[in-house]
Amino acid sequence: MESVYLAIPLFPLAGAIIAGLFGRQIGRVGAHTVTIGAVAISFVLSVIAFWHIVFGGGAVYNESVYTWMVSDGITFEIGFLVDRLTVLMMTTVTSVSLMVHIYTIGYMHEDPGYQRFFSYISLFTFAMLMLVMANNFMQLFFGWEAVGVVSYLLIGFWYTRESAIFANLKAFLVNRVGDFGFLLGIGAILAWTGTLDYAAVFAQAGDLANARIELFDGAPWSVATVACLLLFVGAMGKSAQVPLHVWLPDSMEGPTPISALIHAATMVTAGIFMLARMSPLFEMSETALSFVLVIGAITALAMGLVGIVQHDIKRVVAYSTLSQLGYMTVALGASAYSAAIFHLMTHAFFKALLFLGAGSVIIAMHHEQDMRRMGGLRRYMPITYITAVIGSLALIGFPGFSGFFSKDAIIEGVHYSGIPGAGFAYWCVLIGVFVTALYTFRMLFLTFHGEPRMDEHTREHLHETPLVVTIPLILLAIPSVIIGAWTIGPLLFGGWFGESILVLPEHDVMAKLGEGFHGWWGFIIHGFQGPAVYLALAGVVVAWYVWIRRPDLADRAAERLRPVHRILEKKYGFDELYQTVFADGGRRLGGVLSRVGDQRIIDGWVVNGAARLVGRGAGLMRHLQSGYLYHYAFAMILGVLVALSWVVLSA
Amino acid sequence: MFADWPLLSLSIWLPILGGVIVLMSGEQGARRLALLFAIATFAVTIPLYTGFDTTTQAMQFREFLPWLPSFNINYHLGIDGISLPLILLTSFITILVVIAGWGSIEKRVSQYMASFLILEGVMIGVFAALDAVLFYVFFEAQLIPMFLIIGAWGGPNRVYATLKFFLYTFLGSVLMLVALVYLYYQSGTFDLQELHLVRLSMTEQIWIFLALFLAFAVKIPMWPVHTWLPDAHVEAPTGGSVILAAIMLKMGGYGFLRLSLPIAPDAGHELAGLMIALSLIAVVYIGFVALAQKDLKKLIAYSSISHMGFVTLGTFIVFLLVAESPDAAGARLGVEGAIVQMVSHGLISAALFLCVGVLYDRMHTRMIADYGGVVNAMPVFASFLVLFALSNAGLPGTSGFVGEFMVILATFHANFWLAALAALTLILGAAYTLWMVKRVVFGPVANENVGALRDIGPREFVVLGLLAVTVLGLGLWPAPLVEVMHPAVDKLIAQVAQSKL
Amino acid sequence: MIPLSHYLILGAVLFAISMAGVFINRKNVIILLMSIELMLLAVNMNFVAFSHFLGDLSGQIFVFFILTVAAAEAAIGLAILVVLFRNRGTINVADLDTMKG
Amino acid sequence: MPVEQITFWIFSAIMIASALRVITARNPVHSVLFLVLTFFTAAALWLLLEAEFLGIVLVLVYVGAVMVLFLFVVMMIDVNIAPLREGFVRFLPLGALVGIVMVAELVLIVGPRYFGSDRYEAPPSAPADYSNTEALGRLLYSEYLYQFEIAAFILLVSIIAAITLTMRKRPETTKYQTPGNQVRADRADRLRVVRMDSERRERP
Repeated sequence: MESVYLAIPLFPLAGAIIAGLFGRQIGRVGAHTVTIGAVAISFVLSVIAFWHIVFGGGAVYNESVYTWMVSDGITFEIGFLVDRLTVLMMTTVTSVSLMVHIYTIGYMHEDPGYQRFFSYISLFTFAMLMLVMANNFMQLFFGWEAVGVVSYLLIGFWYTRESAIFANLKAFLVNRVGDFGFLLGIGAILAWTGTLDYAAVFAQAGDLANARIELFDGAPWSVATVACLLLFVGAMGKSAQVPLHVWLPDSMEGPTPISALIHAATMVTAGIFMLARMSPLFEMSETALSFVLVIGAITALAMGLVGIVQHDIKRVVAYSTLSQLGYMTVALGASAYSAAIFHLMTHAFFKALLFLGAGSVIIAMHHEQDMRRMGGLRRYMPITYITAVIGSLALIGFPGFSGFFSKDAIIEGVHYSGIPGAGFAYWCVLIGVFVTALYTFRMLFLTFHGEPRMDEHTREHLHETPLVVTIPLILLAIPSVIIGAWTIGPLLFGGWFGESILVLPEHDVMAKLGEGFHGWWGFIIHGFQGPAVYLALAGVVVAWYVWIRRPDLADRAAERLRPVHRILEKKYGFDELYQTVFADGGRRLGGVLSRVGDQRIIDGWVVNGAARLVGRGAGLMRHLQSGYLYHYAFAMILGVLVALSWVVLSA
Repeated sequence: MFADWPLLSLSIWLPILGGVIVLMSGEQGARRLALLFAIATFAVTIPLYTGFDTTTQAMQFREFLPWLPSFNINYHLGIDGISLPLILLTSFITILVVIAGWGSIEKRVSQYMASFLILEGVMIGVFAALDAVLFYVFFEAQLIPMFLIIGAWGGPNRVYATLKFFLYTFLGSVLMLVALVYLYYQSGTFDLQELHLVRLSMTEQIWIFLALFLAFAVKIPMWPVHTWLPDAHVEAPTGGSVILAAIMLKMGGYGFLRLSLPIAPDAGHELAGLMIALSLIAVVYIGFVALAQKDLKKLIAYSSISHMGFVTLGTFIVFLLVAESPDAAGARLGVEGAIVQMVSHGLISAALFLCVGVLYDRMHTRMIADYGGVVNAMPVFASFLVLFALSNAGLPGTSGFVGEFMVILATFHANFWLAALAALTLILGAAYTLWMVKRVVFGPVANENVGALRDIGPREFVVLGLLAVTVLGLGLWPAPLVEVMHPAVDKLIAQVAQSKL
Repeated sequence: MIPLSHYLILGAVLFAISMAGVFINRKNVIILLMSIELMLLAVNMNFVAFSHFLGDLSGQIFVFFILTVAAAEAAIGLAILVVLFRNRGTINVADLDTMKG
Repeated sequence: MPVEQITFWIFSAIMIASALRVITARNPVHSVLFLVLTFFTAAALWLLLEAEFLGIVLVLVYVGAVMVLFLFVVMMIDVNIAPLREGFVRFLPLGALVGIVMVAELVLIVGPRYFGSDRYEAPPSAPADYSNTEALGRLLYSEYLYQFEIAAFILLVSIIAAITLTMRKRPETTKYQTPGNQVRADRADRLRVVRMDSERRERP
């Protein structure tokens, strides 16, 4: 199997290199053939690996590929850890990636950067696979940054757009803030365990929990807590949790396939995956789990609320992604790792579906993204409409659809959790369900229902998008419906993840949940006994009433709730705050340091000051250099006399 | 087969001889001849790596000839794992500089090429010298060609820059001479390895340490003696900037490792706090300053200072680590990280300066504001620039990451807050580099000059391509570089841990 | 017998006189040159005295060389003087200030 | 008082007195003459120290050549003495003071305390057949040969330098020989072979 595992990331890499370096030679068809072929092979191999591990009873694979370097007795390796968690991620990543590759043929077919685009997304697939397959922290960080860079390149794909290159810089820098924490977390782990290998680190997790570090005088903290919090900062960056979420909405400046692939289905879930992977560490620190839980809950609710007031169709989906990532984070905080991964997987499918659906709409509307100029599209684009409805139902957690199972599991899990902050988080996620339904159906109604609001020219040319676009939609719609019901039993309650995720008994909410679990049908029935389903339905009804039945009501409500609306429209002011404090502040601080520190003090006073001092001294000395020989002779004689006197007197 | 050749002498004197020949041969064919000699020198340095024995702590490829026997000064050469990578870097970069100067230098080509060849020999001499006087001579001698390069082929304000450069570095190195002479009177030898064993009192060590420190801190350069570097870079021709950033700065770091640490370890312990503080100021303060630069070369120069802060941090964090635990966990990581950082910064800063050179050749301006949307006209060049910018920001998979990663990990062993400050470079480095990329490379075409740019030619492609391959190669597999250092670094750590009082 | 110190004191006195000569005849180059000759003589005196008392002929060899150099110096000094006088019509040191900044 | 001592005292007295006159004489010609006198006494003192060769050389070569050169130059240059004496009186006290201090300090060092006869025994007189000249010669032509050569070279250089310094270009009308050209001349410059018919041809 080793060569199979090796081949899975290398095929997309090879595809990326060929399409990137020889794009001009092989042409458009060549580029997409090569990359799609590579990703398809990679997908097939992932499925084989999945089969091998899950059904074939294959052993967990944990080997190094090559030694990156050895220093100070620490071996830094590039290696693969393939267990159930990994194969699940691999399959998700490669399948979504394959869909996006195919979809791209249609979406980008007019773009001059066609080959470049294929190269980038293949490269991304490689980086993401390296991330999920890592068996050590260094490689994880490698993949972590690599996906960040590809994301940077892809957000700025249309590099002549000012907004795109602003967004990609912002995304990279905000991610770097997260990586800052992540790297320090790795440092903490290395400093206390002396290794970066997952297995070796996890074996010492108990020692980490007992070890103490004094960050502030007189306040010893558990090393496990510190390390976990630092690692979580990294996850906050990549998975866009408050307050490091600001980059994700802006990243929608990139082409839509990217929004689907990277900013919904795969890269942003890297943080979730990482936390699940680190479960043996996080379990050691209730403080860290609490923190994760609270941050996740805030993100889930607050970002959902912002989604209600957005007009750009992609931004609505983006805020929805933020909110859903919050749900996953909440699950992690509640130690429901399997539920988080489950939601990650279902979300990957239905959110990719929604993004690609939005992309399909955008293609049809000739790259118009504002929902205020859409409406009534269902007549023109039936396939897109139906798939979008499926995606929406999955997103809001309509019973039976995949999102229902995962989201309900999370809500129930939080309900059972006893760690500090769980109560707050429970209310947040419950209200979040209502909010989700509200913004999702607002989007659906504004786009596909009601009166067409676009101009004549656009409407005449409206038609369903080509097959390369719709086929991925259909292919993604299928799992969006069924995958939840199909996999909930084994994934959540079957102990499916086995060794790869560790949950301490006192945190094990899934086990409590599992006591009442009797198959997926029973779970649906059980769902009707809780408030979540009704909240979701309420959200749909309200959305229908406000945006279909009484369209004037939306504006009235906005008017009435002016301050709230403004806060939401301003996205709580994070962007402005960061822009003023960090971006402008940093630049201004740099300017001051450069002008005052370097130019005035160091160069002005010290360097040139020294030169001036020498100059002035020389000016004084100059008078001694009269040019008269006898003055010099006199000086010489005096010198001799002084030297002589010194000899005589000291003798 | 090369084992008994005097490889070190060859790699020092071959380029110097080549320089003289190029100088005499006149303008015709100077470029070809210079390239020939640069490649020959590189070829001579390769057996140093292939024949290097990684199992011994002793100096290798030693050559010993009496020079001034009455003062016990010898022509003593030898290398270990600390100097080997820097020698290879020197001979490699020189080739690129010669190729890069191929088209852009039009006046006094033979003198230009000769300066670089002679400079190469002298710089290799610095890294290979095992005698303090020989070291000093080479250390000073490299100022002359550099002085000429900036002074003769530099920009409009070159006189100010050269003077500042010369005086700054000279001030430092004169103090180093004083320290070396004092050591000679204490020990009767100038042999570096014997000087490592000299017992010194704390006061002596502190003075010697400070004298050496000033010499190397100016060279590296550390805050607050860094202001010569941006000026020198701005005025220097592209090749001068490349050599300055890629190799000359490394002499400071090399000097710390070769002289300061082993000779005055106790003073190092005493002053480690100050040194680390200065290093972190370099990383953070200079990071902010770089953010405010409007001139491409200044920006890269400040970025160099910030990156070299990691070299000094990795070097001096050793003292904290050695004091903390008996096995000095992390100390090797710090020193090796510092060396890797030196090599990697040599490649990356060279690449960035070459990129600026490519732009300057076409537009004759270094102001960021004059550019914008370069990618539209020069896609191939833009890919290179983005790659090098990302590696400058410490992207994993490129060499820029390795050194920073190692140093930050080592620093964490010592103290969390120090590591946190150092890790700020992740954010600051990305901010100033990628903001520059955004303003220069991306965006719509800013003006018709940018629109009329032509993409890089085959020669520039070869230069940048070679650098890109090396940067990626070291990032993906640094083991070949790191493994030669182990014995030397082990020995260094032992020397640092051993008190000389 | 005359002790060594007598000769040395004699040399010292001679040296001091010549130095005072440089001092008080600060404007006359010829006297300056003569004072220098005197100074050298004082030095030679010491050499010869030491050579005698230490029984080492090297001292006298040195005197021999000093005489050679002094002769050369005198020749060139006087040549310069002549040229100077020819060109500027003076040998007043105070007038020789072309190099003054 | 033995003869030696008397000789020493007398000659040193003369020497000091004449040295003083060298620097104080109003007329440079007098100065030179007093300098000559100083050298003579010095030579005498050297004879007393059994440095016969040097004593004689001093008189023959130094006084005979160098001092005469001085005299020659002084007499050749017709200088106005008055401005050169300017400040003489003003600087006399200072000069005297410096001189006296210096003498005092030097005496402290080289005086009898360190170099008295109790410390440095006078060597026994040389035997009658001892030749200072020969001994010096042996040393000079063996051990100090290189230095001797160098000294000779220095003299040569100084000769050339003195000549080049003082040589003057005459007006255009003066004719010079250029030895270089003379030596470099070859046959072609001097002799032109003209081929011509030996016989006149018959007119047609």
